[in-house]
Amino acid sequence: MPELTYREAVRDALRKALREDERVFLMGEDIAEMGGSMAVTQGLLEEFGPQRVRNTPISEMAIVGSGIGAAIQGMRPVVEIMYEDFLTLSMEQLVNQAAKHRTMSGGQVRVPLTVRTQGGAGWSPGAQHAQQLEAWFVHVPGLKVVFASTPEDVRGLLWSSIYDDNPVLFFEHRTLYPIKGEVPEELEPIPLGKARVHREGEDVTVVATGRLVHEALRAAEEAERDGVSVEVVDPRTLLPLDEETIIASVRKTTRCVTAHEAVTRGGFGAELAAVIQHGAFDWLDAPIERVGAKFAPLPFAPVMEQYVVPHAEDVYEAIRRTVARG
Amino acid sequence: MPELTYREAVRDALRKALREDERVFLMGEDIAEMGGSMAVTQGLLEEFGPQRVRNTPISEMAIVGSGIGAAIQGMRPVVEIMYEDFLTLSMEQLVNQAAKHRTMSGGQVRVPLTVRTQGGAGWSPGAQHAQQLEAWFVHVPGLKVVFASTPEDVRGLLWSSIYDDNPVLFFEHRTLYPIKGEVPEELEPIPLGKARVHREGEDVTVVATGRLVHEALRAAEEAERDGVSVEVVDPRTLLPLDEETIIASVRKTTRCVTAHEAVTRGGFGAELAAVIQHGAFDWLDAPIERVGAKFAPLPFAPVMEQYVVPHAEDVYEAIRRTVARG
Amino acid sequence: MTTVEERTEPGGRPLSRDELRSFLREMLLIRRFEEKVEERFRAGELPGFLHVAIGQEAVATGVCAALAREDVIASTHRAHGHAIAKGTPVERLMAELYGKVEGCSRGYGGSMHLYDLEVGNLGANAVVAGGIPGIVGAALAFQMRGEARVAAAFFGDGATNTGTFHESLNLAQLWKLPAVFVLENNGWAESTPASQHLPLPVEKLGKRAAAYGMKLIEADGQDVEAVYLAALAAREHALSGKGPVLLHLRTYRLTGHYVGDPQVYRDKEELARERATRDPIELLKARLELPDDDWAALDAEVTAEVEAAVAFAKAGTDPKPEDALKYVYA
Amino acid sequence: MTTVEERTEPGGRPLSRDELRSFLREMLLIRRFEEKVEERFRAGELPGFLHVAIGQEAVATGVCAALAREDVIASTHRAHGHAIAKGTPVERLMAELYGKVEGCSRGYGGSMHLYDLEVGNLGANAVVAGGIPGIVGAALAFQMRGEARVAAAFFGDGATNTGTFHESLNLAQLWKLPAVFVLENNGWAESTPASQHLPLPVEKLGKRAAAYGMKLIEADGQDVEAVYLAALAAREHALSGKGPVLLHLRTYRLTGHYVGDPQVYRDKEELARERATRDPIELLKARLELPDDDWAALDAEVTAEVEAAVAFAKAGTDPKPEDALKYVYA
Ligand SMILES: Cc1ncc(C[n+]2csc(CCOP(=O)(O)OP(=O)(O)O)c2C)c(N)n1
Ligand SMILES: Cc1ncc(C[n+]2csc(CCOP(=O)(O)OP(=O)(O)O)c2C)c(N)n1
Ligand SMILES: [Mg+2]
Ligand SMILES: [Mg+2]
Repeated sequence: MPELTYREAVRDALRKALREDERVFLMGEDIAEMGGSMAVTQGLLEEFGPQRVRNTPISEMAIVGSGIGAAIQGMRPVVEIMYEDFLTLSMEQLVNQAAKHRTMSGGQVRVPLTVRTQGGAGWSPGAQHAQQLEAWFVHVPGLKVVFASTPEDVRGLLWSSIYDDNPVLFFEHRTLYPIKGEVPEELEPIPLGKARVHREGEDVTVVATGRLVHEALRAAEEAERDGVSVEVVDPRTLLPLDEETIIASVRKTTRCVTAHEAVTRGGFGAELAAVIQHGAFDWLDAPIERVGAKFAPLPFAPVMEQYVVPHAEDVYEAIRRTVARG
Repeated sequence: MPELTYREAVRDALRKALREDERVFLMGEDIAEMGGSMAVTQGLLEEFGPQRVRNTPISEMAIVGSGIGAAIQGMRPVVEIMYEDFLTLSMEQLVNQAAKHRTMSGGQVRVPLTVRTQGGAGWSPGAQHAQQLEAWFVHVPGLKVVFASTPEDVRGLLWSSIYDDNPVLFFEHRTLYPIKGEVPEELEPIPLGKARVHREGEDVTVVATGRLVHEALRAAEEAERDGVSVEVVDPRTLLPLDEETIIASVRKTTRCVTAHEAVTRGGFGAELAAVIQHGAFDWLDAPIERVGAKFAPLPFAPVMEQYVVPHAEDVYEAIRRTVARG
Repeated sequence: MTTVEERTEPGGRPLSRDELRSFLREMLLIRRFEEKVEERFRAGELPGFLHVAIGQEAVATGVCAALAREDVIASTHRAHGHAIAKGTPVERLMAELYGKVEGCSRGYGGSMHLYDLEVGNLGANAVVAGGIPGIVGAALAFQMRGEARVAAAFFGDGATNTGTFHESLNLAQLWKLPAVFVLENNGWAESTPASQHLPLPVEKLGKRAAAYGMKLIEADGQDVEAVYLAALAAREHALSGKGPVLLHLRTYRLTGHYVGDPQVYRDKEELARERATRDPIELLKARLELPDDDWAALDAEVTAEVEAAVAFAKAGTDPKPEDALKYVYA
Repeated sequence: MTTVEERTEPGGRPLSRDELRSFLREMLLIRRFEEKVEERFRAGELPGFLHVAIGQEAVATGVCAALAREDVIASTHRAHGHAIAKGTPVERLMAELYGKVEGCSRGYGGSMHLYDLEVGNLGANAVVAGGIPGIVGAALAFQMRGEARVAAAFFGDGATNTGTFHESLNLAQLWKLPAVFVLENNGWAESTPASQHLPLPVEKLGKRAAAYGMKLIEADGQDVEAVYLAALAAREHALSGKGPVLLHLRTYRLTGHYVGDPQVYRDKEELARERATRDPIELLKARLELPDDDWAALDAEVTAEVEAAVAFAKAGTDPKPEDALKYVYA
């Protein structure tokens, strides 16, 4: 199997869709000549030209909104919001328009729009360039929400998102772009709504997303050395959520830790905890532990950033806490 | 004790603050001559004039943003966003600016801004005029979030919000404006971060917010008739959250239902469930049941609206489900 | 499509008497429809909340007449006229207001979310300016696919204060999209007069086009012929590849902001004066010098159509409660 | 404050040689500061990411010189020059970039969040246009309290495409607030040239003022004297009660968008030409006909100041990790 970086995997899905399907086009700030601020779309302008790889003004409302309009007319736009912090500017179009057109029209309208964005800490960007806001969108009926953590997943899930007939918020993590991983020779679509069990285990389930999948895998190895066997599950699609796989895992292990980089309070881990305590109540041997960022806007200085954002050791300690319970 | 409607109680707090404090002023769409779309600010233009009761253009970003700027300069603005659905347009200013200035400046800046807004279903407004979005803001460090359910609470909490040195999102519920309740003769500030136990009970705790507090109280009476004793707790402030009161209640009753009008998935009930299962794990005799709106944009036709949004009977059934468990 | 040049050829009025009469008929249909809506709402029959556009009928009729069926529109909270003029039968609209399955949005939308994709109505919108960006995207799709269609957004003077408006017009002009931005300037945003929400004099609002270098076309929004010709010119311009148009139409809202609005904020004399002098239906009727019996016949015809719509709506089917979850996802 | 009229009285250049020399000194200080920042970033000493404004120094210096200390500014992601010109000592800025407690934001902000309330810097902002509405609110507070102060927002050509910009200017003009909107037009938004993001020719961007009926003042942003006089006039206008001003300054970014930007998108010849002909420091130096030794002395002076700032910063205190939670709430 060939190896791609996460960045290349995203690009690969985009390129294939652009090649095969005239309805697909890209819009976003600086995605053309520069290839996007994360260099994801590099080379695509050259191959597909400025009609299909479109630089936009700094207009997050209009970028998403015009994507919606084009999608309704049968195109399959993939728009990029440079940092997910700037989704705050697109919320009206995402939440009131994209998510609701279909219901409000009594099923007449489809909005096959994909909104790619990225974020995440780990490089001292300060408070306005590193938020993880995926939880908001899980609260919005009509949207789908994807957060992929590996090259294989990001490629297969992006493809499925582009071909989903609903608006999909597609989250990438900044620090994952350089990571490498094996991918199938030919792109294999990965269905939305299916979790991935990264590692099987017997004692504790860690349900993790994005960067924290990798931290959880590290923590799992550490715990293994203590004789604790950890299962790591990545939902990959946060909405719709593969409750079945997650609950089955926790029923097996009887203990659970949730882990994401976003602030713990009100984060996706809360939804996971609510679902899991409900679905595995009689199986649980310890309260579900949540790992996430501490409750503060991300400070600039590296020591403080490091402190706020969760790492493998935070997951490890949470595992220890669950195991320590009876 | 005098009786006020919820609407009058809000107005009373505003009027008193406007009278006593030059720093206080109001901004929002149609709040002057018309007194706001919910008639909350009626009469205030006449008493305080157009400098302090300001109609604005339809500019939700600039309304919140200029409120932030004025607050930083030492004013205590109370801005109104007509429907909370339109908060989607202010997210950038609320989340990236208001919530973060203080941390980003290393403590130099204070943002004593109050953003009043309202929402809620029950009158067939359709999908874009009835969302309950409070959960989003609970995920944002630097903000405070209040959601009051009674005339007394709304008055005392609004006062405290105006005098809090942080940005406060203040949620009112549309269908509560006409309800009446006793209030102290003189306005008594109610501290942010303190839950209210509306009704004591032994068997189940219902943690409810907004309109659902009243539905929960109705459900509690119904359950009482079945011999089930229900405690109803309203956090009132969602951020910071009075975990102590809530957990103590659930430790006592050993069963818990959360209830809000917002969509269940990703709602504030998820955070409550996560906190409660953690803090009362050894006490819980049944999984926490969540009551909230079904997962759909609100349809217009009354029968469908009714179906989507939760009512007393939904709370009652959730209570029955918890009790049915061993 | 007929071009403006063809329409305004020497030797006569641009529009024939018959054409004008058909405009009058549609405007009157809209008027009677909305009066009926007011009545039924007051009678407690209509759920939700409603905005009528009484006084603004010439805008809906004139603009939509200039559009082709395959052109698309996005409408506002004040949507009935746009929907009728774009071609949705009044019984399907009325059924929607009654929340029936036979409604144009199958009872999911209501007055503020009237959709009819078949006739190119991409939806009314309860968020001010919320539909404008979608129109930019529709126009983009048409341009990319080389289709000779335009996308038109209706919005009010109040909407021009939104960031959404700004970003949309800016992008449309940058990419020279086939879009028409129909500024339905009635001088009010709810209870707020233009003087309190616009930094420009209300009649100068067309200046906003300058910020984008966008073509501006202006007309008296109470003169349906003027509106029609201006819209035709706007459509031509938009299709020519020269870019979108801001079509600025001055009109007036002869009723409250919403049905039931006590209008404490509005000067009664202003209202009386406008009603007496700028009612687009009265103006056209006078201009056509319509004989009384002709007018009466017209009125009876459209009134009957509206009554039939009410009967249709009342006889309609209520959705099943659980249908609420039917269209969340495609 | 000196008025423009006083400044431009007959019989001489508006600014004395000494004044211009002090401008030159500040501009050179900014330049050397940013060059040092680039160097230290490349050396791996500075965390985060950084934008320098090399080539745009005349804007920062000219505008801030025209402001009073009690006036306030909001800055952008390209913030060092604004901060220095508004009066924050370079060592506190450098300490901030090193993430030290001695930094102007105590290490919480970094390059994109430089605050200094004491000198009226309400903060740099990493969200394009994010700081503009706050400036409207500051101006509102000043107006309501009858204080003779102005609030000024810096932003780029790219920022004028945001809804935030539109709503802010609109509101400020509506209420005739004492605000100055400083459009620092360098013709680029990251890698996107004005031709790809503006529907207007880049030099016509001032036309955006027309959408609000706002006073427009324009000047060559590479001529610090012109900037200063224009800013002075803008401040006077804003204070006069006649409303805010859009101050349009044409400038140029002589480096990449961010430090480390390979600039694949920019024509090397354009850059070389601009560097040769429009460097504001070279222009002023030439105009002053500064003797070589005077220049060398000036340069040595500011270079030493910058070196001292680096030393100060490196010797600074790292925050404690748990201090991260210290300022979440007041
Ligand atoms: C973003 C947003 N803000 C506020 C409202 C509430 N609102 C509904 S209509 C309206 C006034 C709209 O004025 P205008 O655009 O001139 O349209 P008109 O009502 O005059 O037809 C307002 C403020 C809304 N629906 N959406
Ligand atoms: C709302 C938002 N969108 C996108 C970005 C990413 N970004 C940072 S700077 C920039 C270009 C800004 O251009 P301009 O306003 O002209 O300022 P300049 O960089 O030229 O000084 C962009 C797109 C951002 N920071 N904020
Ligand atoms: Mg209007
Ligand atoms: Mg620029």
